[in-house]
Amino acid sequence: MLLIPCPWCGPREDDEFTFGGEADIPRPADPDALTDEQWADYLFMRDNRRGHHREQWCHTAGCRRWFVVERDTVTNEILGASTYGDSQ
Amino acid sequence: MSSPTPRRSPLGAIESVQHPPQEAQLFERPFLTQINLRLDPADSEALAAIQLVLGVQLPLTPNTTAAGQELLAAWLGPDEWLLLTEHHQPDALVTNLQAALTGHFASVVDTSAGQTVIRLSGPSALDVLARGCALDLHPSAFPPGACAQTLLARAQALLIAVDAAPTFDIIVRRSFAPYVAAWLQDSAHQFDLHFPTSDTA
Amino acid sequence: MQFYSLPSLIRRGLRGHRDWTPAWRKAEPKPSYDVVIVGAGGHGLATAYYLAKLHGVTNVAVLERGWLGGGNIGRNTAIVRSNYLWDASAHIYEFSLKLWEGLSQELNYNVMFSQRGLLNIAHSEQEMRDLARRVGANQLNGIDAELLSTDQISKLVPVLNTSPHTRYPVLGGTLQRRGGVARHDAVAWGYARAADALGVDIVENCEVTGIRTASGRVTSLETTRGEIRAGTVGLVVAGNASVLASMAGIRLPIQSHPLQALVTEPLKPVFDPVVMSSAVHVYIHQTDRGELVLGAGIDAPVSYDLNGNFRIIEHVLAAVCELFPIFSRVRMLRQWAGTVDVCPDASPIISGTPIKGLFMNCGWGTGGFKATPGSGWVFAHTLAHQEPHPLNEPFSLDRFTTGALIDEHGAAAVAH
Amino acid sequence: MSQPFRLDHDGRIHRDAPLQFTFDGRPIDAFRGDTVASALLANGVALVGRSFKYHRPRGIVSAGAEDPNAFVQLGHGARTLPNRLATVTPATPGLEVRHVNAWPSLDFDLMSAFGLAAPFIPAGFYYKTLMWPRRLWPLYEHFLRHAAGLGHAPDAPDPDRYDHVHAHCDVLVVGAGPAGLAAARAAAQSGARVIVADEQAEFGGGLLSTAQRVDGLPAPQWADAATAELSSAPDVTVLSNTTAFGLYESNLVLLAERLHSHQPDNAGSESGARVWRVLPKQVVLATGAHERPLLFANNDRPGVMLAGAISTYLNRYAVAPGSRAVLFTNNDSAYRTALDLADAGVPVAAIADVRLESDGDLPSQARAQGIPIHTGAVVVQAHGRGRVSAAELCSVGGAPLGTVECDLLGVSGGFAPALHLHAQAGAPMTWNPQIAAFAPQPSHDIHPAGAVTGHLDLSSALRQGTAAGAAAAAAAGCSNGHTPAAPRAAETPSSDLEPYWLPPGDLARAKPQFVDLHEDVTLDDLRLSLREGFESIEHVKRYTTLGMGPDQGKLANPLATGVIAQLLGRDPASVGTPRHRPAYSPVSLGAIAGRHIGPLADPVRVTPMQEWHESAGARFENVGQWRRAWYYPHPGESMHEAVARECLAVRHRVGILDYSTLGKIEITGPDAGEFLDRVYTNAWKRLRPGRCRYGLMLGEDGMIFDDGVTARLENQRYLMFTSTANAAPVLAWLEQWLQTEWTDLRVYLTSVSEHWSNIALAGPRSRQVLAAAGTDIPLARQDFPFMTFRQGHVAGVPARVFRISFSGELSYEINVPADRARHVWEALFDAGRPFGITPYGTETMHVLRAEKGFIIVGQETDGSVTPDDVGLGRLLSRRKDFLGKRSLSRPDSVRLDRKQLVGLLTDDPAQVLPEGGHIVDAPGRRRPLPMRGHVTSSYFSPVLGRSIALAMISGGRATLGGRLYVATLDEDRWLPARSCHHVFYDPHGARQHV
Repeated sequence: MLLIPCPWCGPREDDEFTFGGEADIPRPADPDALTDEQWADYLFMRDNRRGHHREQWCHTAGCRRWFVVERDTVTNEILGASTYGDSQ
Repeated sequence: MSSPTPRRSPLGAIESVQHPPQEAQLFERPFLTQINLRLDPADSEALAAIQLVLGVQLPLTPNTTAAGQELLAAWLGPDEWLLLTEHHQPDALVTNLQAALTGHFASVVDTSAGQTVIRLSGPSALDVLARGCALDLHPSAFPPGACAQTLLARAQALLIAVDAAPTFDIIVRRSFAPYVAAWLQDSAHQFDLHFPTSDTA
Repeated sequence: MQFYSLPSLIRRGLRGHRDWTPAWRKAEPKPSYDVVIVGAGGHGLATAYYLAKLHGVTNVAVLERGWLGGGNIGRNTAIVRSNYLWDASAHIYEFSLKLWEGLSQELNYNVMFSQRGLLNIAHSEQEMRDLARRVGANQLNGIDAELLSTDQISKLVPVLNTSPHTRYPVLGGTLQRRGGVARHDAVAWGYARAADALGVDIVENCEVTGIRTASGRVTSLETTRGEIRAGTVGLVVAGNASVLASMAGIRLPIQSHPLQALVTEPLKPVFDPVVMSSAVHVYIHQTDRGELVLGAGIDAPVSYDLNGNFRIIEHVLAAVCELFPIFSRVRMLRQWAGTVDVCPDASPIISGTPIKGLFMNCGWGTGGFKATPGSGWVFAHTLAHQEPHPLNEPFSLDRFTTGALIDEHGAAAVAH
Repeated sequence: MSQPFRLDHDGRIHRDAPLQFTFDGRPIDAFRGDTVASALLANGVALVGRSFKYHRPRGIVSAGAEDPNAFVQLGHGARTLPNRLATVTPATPGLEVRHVNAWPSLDFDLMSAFGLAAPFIPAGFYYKTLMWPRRLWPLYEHFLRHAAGLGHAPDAPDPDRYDHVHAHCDVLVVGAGPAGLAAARAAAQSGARVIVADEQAEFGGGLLSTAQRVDGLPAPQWADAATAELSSAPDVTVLSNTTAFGLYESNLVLLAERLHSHQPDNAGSESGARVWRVLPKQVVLATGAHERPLLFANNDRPGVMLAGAISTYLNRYAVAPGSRAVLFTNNDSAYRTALDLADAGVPVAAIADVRLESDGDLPSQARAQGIPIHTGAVVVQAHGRGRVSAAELCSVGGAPLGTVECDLLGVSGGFAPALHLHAQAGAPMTWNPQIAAFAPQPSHDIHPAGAVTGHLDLSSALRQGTAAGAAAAAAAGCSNGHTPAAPRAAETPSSDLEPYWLPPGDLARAKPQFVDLHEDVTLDDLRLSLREGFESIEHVKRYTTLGMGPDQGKLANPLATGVIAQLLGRDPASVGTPRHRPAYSPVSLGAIAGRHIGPLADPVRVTPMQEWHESAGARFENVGQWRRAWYYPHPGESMHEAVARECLAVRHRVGILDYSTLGKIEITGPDAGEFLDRVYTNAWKRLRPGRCRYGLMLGEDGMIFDDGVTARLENQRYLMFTSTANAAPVLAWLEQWLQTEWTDLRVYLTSVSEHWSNIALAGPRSRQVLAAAGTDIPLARQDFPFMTFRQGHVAGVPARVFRISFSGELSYEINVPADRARHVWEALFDAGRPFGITPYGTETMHVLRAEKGFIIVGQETDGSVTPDDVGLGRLLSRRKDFLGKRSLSRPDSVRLDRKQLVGLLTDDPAQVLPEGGHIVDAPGRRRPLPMRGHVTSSYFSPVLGRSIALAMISGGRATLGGRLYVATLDEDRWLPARSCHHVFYDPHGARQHV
């Protein structure tokens, strides 16, 4: 069981949250300009890192905010959390 | 404005029919006005306008409530609040708020019929909730005035710590209310708490 | 290779079992091989075996970071079936099932493949439609499949609660009689022993730390036991596919998640078939030792952690107590997790890569164990011929570019 | 004579409360405070079970949860408890205890023939045989299965109730022995919120089994006083009978509390167990240590016990587990047992001590009492069959020292820390050569204390516990300046343990020496495993089944590490131990499931009209968590008849449908139109207020994700309808784009799904019914045209009325606040009576929409279907980007042979095609047979008087009118049909525009 540190509500049990996959995958500004390979890379390819991982979570059963968590995917240690406001 | 049509709560209460006594430790508080309010907390002008209408400053600290004479505002998110009152009709409150927010990026939505409030109080309230709520509701961690959206068993709920009895208001979506009520009844039964039987349904 | 049989067991038993030899050699890595397979799990060992047996390629090493069979082959719930929806999946899993049916004799190692039947149950009208669709497709693909009524299910598994008054009543189901379970560790050991006997080097405690390439071709592997050259490399590392691929600069459409399972204390036999319910994310069977083995849904977040989230266990056991009320007083003995590599379409990748000579067999999600023989067979073909066998052609990495996905989410009992 | 082995004084049993239970039908006298095991021993019952594989006779080994032998079945019927340990089961009046795994009886077990075959069925024998002939494997397996297993599952649903509680505290103390009690006191005195749990019925652990003193009091009395102090402290929760069975990340600790009714005879009560999910800030692990057994031939005979267990039975239960004892040890602790035995009047015939010298305090005392001590000596074999009758001694060099008669053989191979919880979470442990065992390393939030650290002395346990409790409280931020003082006990100087793993030389090799008693894993099995190359500890475990029994190898694994190390000539630290897995002790599935079963298994969501539907006789279907009215049969009507009646009523008159479950999202803000443009495939900005439009939402993979109508309520306010199943996923999806990607868009989303109920009125007379129910909305066609919405009142209730249609008929979807929806529903129904209004359910809704060729997401689509595939390519805007657009130009998305939505008409109009049925061009028995597609929806259409079906067929639109065959589950029966356009009824939509 992970305690996810919601930047607003504080640490809560993970069943209050929805996992949103890897962070930092911006949607291409002009998808039509991409090759099929480039589009596939955006759509499907993931770093899926062992270790330090930046990922999206939404506090679904709480404040409904999406935010970024940094976590070690081997130990599940939470290394930090930031709001989209912070990181931009 | 009173409605010609009696309203029905999800747990069987019918408006204008005599409710069970409210000194019970577990009962529904039906037909409260509940307004969902969205606005940018950085918009100080909008905040001020709201305060004028509500007589209460919107709480900006997460997971807290602000209580006024006639109305309680609960923090739901950094730009979202629930307004809870039994002193204003929904339509009128929505109209007043919308008027006050003209020109601002904001949203005022009536959700009164979509959710209901269940009140649980007394010395065993913590034990009852602990059976399905993962939050630390000990008064040192969740004092009166605190609120939290969380899971209660398998339903989402907004918990508000009302007083040190302790008393909690549990706000749940309408379609989940029968489940939550059944769950509360089940958890509370070992403390001999029951929903007051009502002949109104 | 010492031949295993009842007479040999008795003969050696009379001598105190002192003259058994190791099931496989503890090989030292040579500097160079024709083919190196990374990962001594079921799929990797099967690949090595079929390379040697069917393609005459015996200058082969299988490199293993830890102990042989310590990955998902040692952690799964041992279910074997082939009742997949889409043609491509149906064909490869059915091919695999046919190999299972003769595997103990093929390997001279009893993998205890037990075709006790596999029952999928449905709890909604839409699920019934989906199951009917799957049964129909299975039958036209030559795979045994039956649609069962609730009454038939009740007769087959009397301890299953088929009352109409449960929260999600059982509305019907499908049965694949040829499905079942096998002794998962024995599969790894059996393939290892048979591959070793054909000359394959199995190198344990040898972790790959780098993949070297030159002008678009793989040339060698860096390992904790030195550099090993090979013109052909097959990566078969469930739970680490992205990590190994990244050593060659390749990104994969894979996310890794914990998948949990548990066993109960042993009981005298209670029910025979494997029972799966995708709506409540449960699969359960009783082992030959008498334990109930239960599998759960995957943990949502990406993680390589091997403990798993206890909440999933709580959910799965609530569902089990609903389905099998008499198991409520039976106790959970042991709970564990493995790492599953999941593709967006819940189908595997058995494919070449942009780097010549480098091949991948990965992304099996929750479906890897049952595919072990077939996967090894087609991957051996792929490595030997440097091009896919028709059975694995649809499972190319390229499909994520073209969009020709093979969406088997409905077929896995696990919600991805 | 009753209880011949009961001592006549002391012990913590309640001699004033005698009771009787049965063991295999035989009455057993006991006292309150006894365990089943202590009572059996008091009555001289040595044989309690048969081993798992060889069915060898087995007795009680320990006095706790680590016992490998004492598995019994309790009670019968629905309340039976299989595989419970006699050593931890309290003796209660009338309890029914039976052996497991022997047939026909425990004393005469025919299955012990397996023991005779033992030389031929070593570890892993089944991998090497039972392969031929192949067809006989099911028979072999049947035999294996029936020989295996232990107890029997109950035969009826569990009548007990299992409770779950979430708990939080500053310090959780696991174990209430000396270290745990000291820790809990220290933490509580520092002002911390404390939970302290112990698996036994009484707090005190080892304090209850010792004659030592603490703070001047006899140890048990001190334990009682400390427990009382904790129980009365305000912020301390004291949990006895509570096993911590798992420690997970985030320091989640799971406790299983056995309630008084854990017994199978608790007919009067209802609670079985309570699982505590504790999230402590800090954890003190005072879990103690398990005494390690020793290897010698026939070391599994009843009467061979752990030395510490003998002391426990003597001191705590006032039971002498034998009448003449031999002790075999490699450390000082067995000498305490020798003294305890001597005190109780049980002669100790010999102590064999592996060490060449034993000069600690306790050995000196034993020597002073005249107990014969053989140093440098070992026991190499136990004699006797149903019970040990003698111990054969020899020197560590292998020289025979003779045979000593005894009926009790106490062994102590040292103590292995019970570090299971610590290790479960993957926390580090290190090999401690001093105790020849692995010991836990402390971490910032886990504090081991007492015997689990390898320090066995009482005084150090009390000191460590106090320090750990105070440190944990401080780390949790609780400090009131109070420095708790450690309770005092006499120090007992002891000499070091001498590791002893294998008997010297090849002694007694022919007889089995058991490493794992439960799994019947012998020393020879370990040798065989290593010989065959299974050297990794995990390989040994899997090949031999070492540690895989219900005792989880608590005794076997620490022994095996040393044995394997010695056999391989390696350092035990490098051999390691099998990974520790939860649960520490088994926990019943029902306890873990808690209350999420039966009526509380999952929320049942209902609409405000639920009671009306019930009273109208509706049948319901589950749609996710929703319970929806499926159809409303009249008495005697079949489903088919009821649906036909409902369909015709809508087509010819008027029907009323509860459509409240649809998702509804208010989308507000200046950029709402732009937002819709991005998430829907079609264009939205120009939609005028008051108008509605159908939209398709795709995933970024280009596949249909959801569909529905969205209305522009006001200039900057839209209302989006989603499908029932996708209400939550769509909202989450929209929020994700808004919050993470399009943060510049000024849009707020608010779910109003539950505030607004949706009542659909459909059919040619729906306008008249709406008018009759009373509305201030002008209803004339030109005032309120198709695909518009109006706000007003219906039956006196504020309403939003949408002229949209999922049936193809003139239709109004009337949204009213849910708290008045029942009233409006009834008003409409009453007003509709003269017009023949008919309530209809989801089945009729499906038939009506299929007649119109409308898709249902999840039925026609399955995540692999594009808009063009279902004939909705016209909704794909070319002028703007939208989510998923780029995927639609990938090679596979533009294949000409993609599956496309078509209609199917069977040759036989009465034949309704099977849904899910597959479609081929030419039937045959060849397998595999190429498939063109499958039937997605299939119904009998009452208005058309024939069957209709929708299907997804490869290249379907290009081959309309073609002959196709639909497979049935009978391989010789094929249903011929022709494909057609997928709109069967009113193809130009005239009826909905009236």
